[in-house]
Amino acid sequence: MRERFASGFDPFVIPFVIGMAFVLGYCLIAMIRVICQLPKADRKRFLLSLITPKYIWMNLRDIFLNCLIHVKLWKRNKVLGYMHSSIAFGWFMLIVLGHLEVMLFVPERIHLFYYPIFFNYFVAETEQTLQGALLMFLMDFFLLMVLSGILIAIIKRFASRIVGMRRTTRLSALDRVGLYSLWAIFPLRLLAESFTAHISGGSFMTIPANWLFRQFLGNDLNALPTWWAYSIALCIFMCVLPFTRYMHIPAEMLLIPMRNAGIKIRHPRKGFALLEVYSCPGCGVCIDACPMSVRKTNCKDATVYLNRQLRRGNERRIAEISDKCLLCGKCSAVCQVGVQGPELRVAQRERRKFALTPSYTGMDVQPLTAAVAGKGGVLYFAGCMTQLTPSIRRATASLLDKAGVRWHLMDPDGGLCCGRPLMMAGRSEQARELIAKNLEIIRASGCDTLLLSCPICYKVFKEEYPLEGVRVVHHSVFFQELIAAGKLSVTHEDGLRLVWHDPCELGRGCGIYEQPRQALATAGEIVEAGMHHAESICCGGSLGSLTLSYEQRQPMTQNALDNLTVADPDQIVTGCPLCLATFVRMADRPVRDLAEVLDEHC
Amino acid sequence: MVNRQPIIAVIGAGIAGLEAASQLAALGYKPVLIEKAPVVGGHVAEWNRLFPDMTPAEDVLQPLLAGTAKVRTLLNTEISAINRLKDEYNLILSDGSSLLCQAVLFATGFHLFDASKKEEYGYGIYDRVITNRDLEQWFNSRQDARIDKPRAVGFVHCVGSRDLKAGNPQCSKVCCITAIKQAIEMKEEFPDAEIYCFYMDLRLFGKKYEDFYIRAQRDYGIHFIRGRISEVGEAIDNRVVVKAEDTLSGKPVKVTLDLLVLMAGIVCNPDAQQYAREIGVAVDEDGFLKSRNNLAAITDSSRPGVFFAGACTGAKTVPETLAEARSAALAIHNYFNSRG
Amino acid sequence: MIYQGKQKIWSDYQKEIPDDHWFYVRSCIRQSFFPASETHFVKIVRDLLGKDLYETPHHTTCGGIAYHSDTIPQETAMTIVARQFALMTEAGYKNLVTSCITSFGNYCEILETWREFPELEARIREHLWKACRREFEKPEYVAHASDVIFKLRGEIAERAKYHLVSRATGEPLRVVEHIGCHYSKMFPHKGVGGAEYPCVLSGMVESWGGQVIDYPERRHCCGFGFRQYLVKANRGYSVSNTHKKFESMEPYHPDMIITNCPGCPYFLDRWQYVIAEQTGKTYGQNGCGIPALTYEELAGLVLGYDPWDLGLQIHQVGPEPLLDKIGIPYDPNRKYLGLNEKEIMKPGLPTVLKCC
Amino acid sequence: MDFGFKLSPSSAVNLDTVDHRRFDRLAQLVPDALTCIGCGSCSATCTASAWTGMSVRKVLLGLQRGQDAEVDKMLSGCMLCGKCTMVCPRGINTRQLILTLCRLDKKGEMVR
Repeated sequence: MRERFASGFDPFVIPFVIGMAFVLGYCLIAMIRVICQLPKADRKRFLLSLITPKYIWMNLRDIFLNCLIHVKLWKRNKVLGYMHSSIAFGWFMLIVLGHLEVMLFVPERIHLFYYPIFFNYFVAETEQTLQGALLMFLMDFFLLMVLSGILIAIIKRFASRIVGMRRTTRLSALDRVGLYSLWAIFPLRLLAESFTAHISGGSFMTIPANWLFRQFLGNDLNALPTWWAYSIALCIFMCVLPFTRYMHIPAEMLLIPMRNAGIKIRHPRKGFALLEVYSCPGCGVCIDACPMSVRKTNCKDATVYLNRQLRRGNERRIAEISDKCLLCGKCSAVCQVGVQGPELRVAQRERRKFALTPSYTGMDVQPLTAAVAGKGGVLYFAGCMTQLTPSIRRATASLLDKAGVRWHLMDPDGGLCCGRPLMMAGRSEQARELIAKNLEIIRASGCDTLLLSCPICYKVFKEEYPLEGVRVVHHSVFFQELIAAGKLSVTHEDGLRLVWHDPCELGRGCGIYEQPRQALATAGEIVEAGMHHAESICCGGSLGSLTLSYEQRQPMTQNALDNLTVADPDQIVTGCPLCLATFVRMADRPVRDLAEVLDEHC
Repeated sequence: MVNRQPIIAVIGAGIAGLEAASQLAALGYKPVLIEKAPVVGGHVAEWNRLFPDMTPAEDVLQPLLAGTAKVRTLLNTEISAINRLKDEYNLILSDGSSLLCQAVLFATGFHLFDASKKEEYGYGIYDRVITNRDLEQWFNSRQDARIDKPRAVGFVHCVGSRDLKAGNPQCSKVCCITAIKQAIEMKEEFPDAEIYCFYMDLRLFGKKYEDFYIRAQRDYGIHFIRGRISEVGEAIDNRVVVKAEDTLSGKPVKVTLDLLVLMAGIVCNPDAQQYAREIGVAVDEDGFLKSRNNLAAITDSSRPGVFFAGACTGAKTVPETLAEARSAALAIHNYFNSRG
Repeated sequence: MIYQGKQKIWSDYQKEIPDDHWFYVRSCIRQSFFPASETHFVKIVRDLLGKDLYETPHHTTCGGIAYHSDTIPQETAMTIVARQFALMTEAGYKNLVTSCITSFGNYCEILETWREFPELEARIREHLWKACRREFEKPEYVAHASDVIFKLRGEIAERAKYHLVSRATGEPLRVVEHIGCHYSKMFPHKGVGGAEYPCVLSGMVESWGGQVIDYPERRHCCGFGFRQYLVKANRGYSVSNTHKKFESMEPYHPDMIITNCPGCPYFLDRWQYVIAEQTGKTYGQNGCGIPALTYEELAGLVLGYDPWDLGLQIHQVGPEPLLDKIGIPYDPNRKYLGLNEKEIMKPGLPTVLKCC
Repeated sequence: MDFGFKLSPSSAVNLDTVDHRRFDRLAQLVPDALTCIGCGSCSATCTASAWTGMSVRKVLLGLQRGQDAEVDKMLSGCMLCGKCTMVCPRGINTRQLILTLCRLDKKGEMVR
């Protein structure tokens, strides 16, 4: 290999250099800004994590798996997975190999950061070596890989159904510029490298292409303009990148270490929230996943659009999208970069100004406290919703008695709200007051276990109540354990087909998927819904949404029911009174709580 | 059978009489419509539009008029006396003639309660107090000095209905929905007006009535106040001051209105009671004519050959009245058939 | 307002009032507060118009106040009333005329109760016999004294020296008529003109040249309300009621108020002072109040009796502006002279309400 | 002068003078608020009512009757648990209604 130009420079690299300098500068400033916006404690925690070996390893692994290989996407959709990883990983490898070539053949040029990109223009092949041929081969191989990805991307854009997506995002004008320039980069690179392959050498793609071109072009006049075009395409892409969804590429590389460090959204628009917004690749997976998008309604209210509106600062739409969401968490579950749609929305809700702020400090909960004081054992908090579904409370009580558990009901005549609905509405400060009141009662009871039959309550008691020494448990888990310990003997009913509906707050909210199924399997045969576990569909009754009307929710409920009944179960079983009450209104078959089913077979 | 074509006296040419006469004529009988007023159509002819679809009253009447075009109709005719003969009835008419018929159908309808009897509401005393009928006539004629760009309008439900002291403990059935209809019409006419409905109970039992009510609430913003107006006074500017208890908040309410519409209820036509007594047909405790059986034979009287149709047996809606008129025609047909 | 409409209603509530031969029972309250009114009723009816009016010193309270204040049961009130009837029967009269509206209401209520429950009447007869060995016949007619004046309003108008007309403008005076609640609200047919638009007082006013004004709170209670006044803790409600009436009649600028109940003239008069003290507001012209008179006082004025003989000086609100308006002469120096021409002492003057 | 008693304010609601701007604005933002039939299901099922006297029915009525202080007191006792939404026969989104009301000032303006 020898250099063709003593200067090591040609004007066509200027666009690339400008683009690269701009994007690097922009990202650096944005990164500093995000880090500065973090609360002090979070910032310290994050910076410490960057020098902790455990986190360094985690970060590298996650960045490699998520940003380059797109493991999550592979699991979800092989075609999309291939498309993303071929482009990302292929491009990454082109850059790495480019640097390798520079280091091997012209190490004195390694400081010119454009050199590895345009290596084939600047060098001429003097002799063929095995080492050179291998690198050439790899370069062509990865270029082919990227090109195959681009091809899929083009097909996806015009016919998203082929790649398994029902709906995809509508692109903004700049997104289109970014997209087309991205599409252009690699074909142009192929052309440019092909035009110079007889000088710089090439491999299985560039050499035949070079031969082909020379057959009818006959000269090298096309080579320089093509390198210019390649450089300009790169420049355009990098210059628009910060203003397009492609910002997710650099943003995600910061998001991963921050998330690994345990940073959470503390401000609706700054710091981690801002980073999440920029990390959104705008892929639109959340649109299909969103339970509100049934019958093509509310498609513009998916998390991808929230992120877009947050970037644009459209307050009216931000408020609308934030308030409408059911907070079921499915968008987070399917999101490739892990944007927390619900948390982002709740943060927006928390920002609201109110003319009137509730206060519960004046309530005298003495009667509730007195009723359970010093009772110990298991304290069962049935919760507000269960009052509308008394069968749950009755079945739970019956099972507890059958298992010989020493238990007491915390709210026989109705207690206080757990505070979770307030938190969902963005009024967590007020929720703290309720939490304090409930804590008073629980502490006074001296219980060792707090049993909940409502996942809404369960989540808040588990996460927000400082209940050291008290085990907070959902009844599905508690009963599963009682069955496993032989304290409850459930008779299996052959031929009884049961489908388990994972309530949002229990499944995605608290990660409880298996225990209810195990418990249920003792009573009948479990069949699965069309989508289940983390992908289960919200019943539509969620308290998360502040604005959806009953009429708007009905098709969502119907959709969730259709999903649950694909395997034609005899009964739909769930573990949430709200899901139960919502489904019962529209279901064509019995909807039961887990406790009811178990109690019937006990 | 004495006569191949029995004559049936149909007393009253409101919608019940017209429909029954038209059905009887189609069945091959000779109905004779006897109407006190100079025109046929009864109350419906005085009405402008009908609930719940805002159908013009005209649209209900037209087919009935067409169906009875060939029926002998005696207008401006009152019945001086009715005699019961063996199997036949002899009607002495106000013009001195008499009519011998083989069956009598009471389609005498109802009287609108005289709202001035509820003295505390000041109908006939205060300038701005009118009745549902007055308002309906205004919809037809647009001429009523009392209705002058009102900014606040009140409707009082149950005027002379469900009111022991007013002599009519029964529900008049149609007033709630009529009040809602008229309230909507007034709101359409005067969009800036505040409209209040003072009700005791809202009885919206019929098809589409509840939808109508929701529309009145949501689309027209009509205020429904559960409480009966206790008294009406007149302010210095001739507007009326009404007082009621808002029973849902347990507080007295007071409001000044430009127009107060009294939803006068339905009472039995006193003429019907008179005729019934003459031929020994029973009158019920509620003042309406007494059917042989309130469930299975609502159109039959206690006497053979005497039948009822429509509001003479109690408050009825238009579709109920029409259905009953057809049913009465069939009952008469069966009556003659069974006599061979 | 459609006047014909009112006349139609009045025609439905014609009350039969006998011409002559009355057994008169006085009112506890009026004897104390407006003794001259009752005196002048007797003077006008018996002395001036020559009717037969009999009264006996043996009659007592009818028990109405105690009954309405929930301090005696109705049977006790009935027995007291039965004794009055016995006095009437003993005197040979059949027509009862009461000075008090509450008595009138009480008598009517008891007679109606006996009509519905004859066994109760029998028991009361027994009680009366046990108590004082008396027997009675029920009156044929029960009338209120204002019914009698209403009946005689034409004769009074014929003898009238003054009319309810402003001397300065010739316009009829604007008069608020206030009917006592117990007059016809319980039994509309027992009152002249019914309960909603009674004409017993408006008939007098119109006959004597005045104009009745119809204001929104016309039917409202004067504010006495028995327990509302008698229990001091409730007195705020009493004065608030009166205040509501004055607020409602204010835009009509009434020249005077006439009433037919013992409590009403008292509260419509005295509370004007209290309202003025509490709110600083007066309802008459030039900081004065609106004179609130009894119908006998009004009849007396029309007939030319001396205002001080009629007892107008014992009203809180000074009658002088009204007298001046009609043109009735009066001697200011005699205002506080008793019947024996001795000073009966001048009252202290209120701070807000102007009382001449 | 102290008489030992005072003119007591009238308990009557004068609809001529009631300020219903807040209700009108609410009706604009949540039109279903107009369709309440006062059945009381919301209050009967309310978790907070026993502790704070909250009642959606009374809030809606109070707004139309000028009982601002009572309305505010009730609203500040709402725990947003959503049971009222579940039971409302007219399908009124009561939580949205309450949250919207909490954002309106006395004049019916949205606080910013």
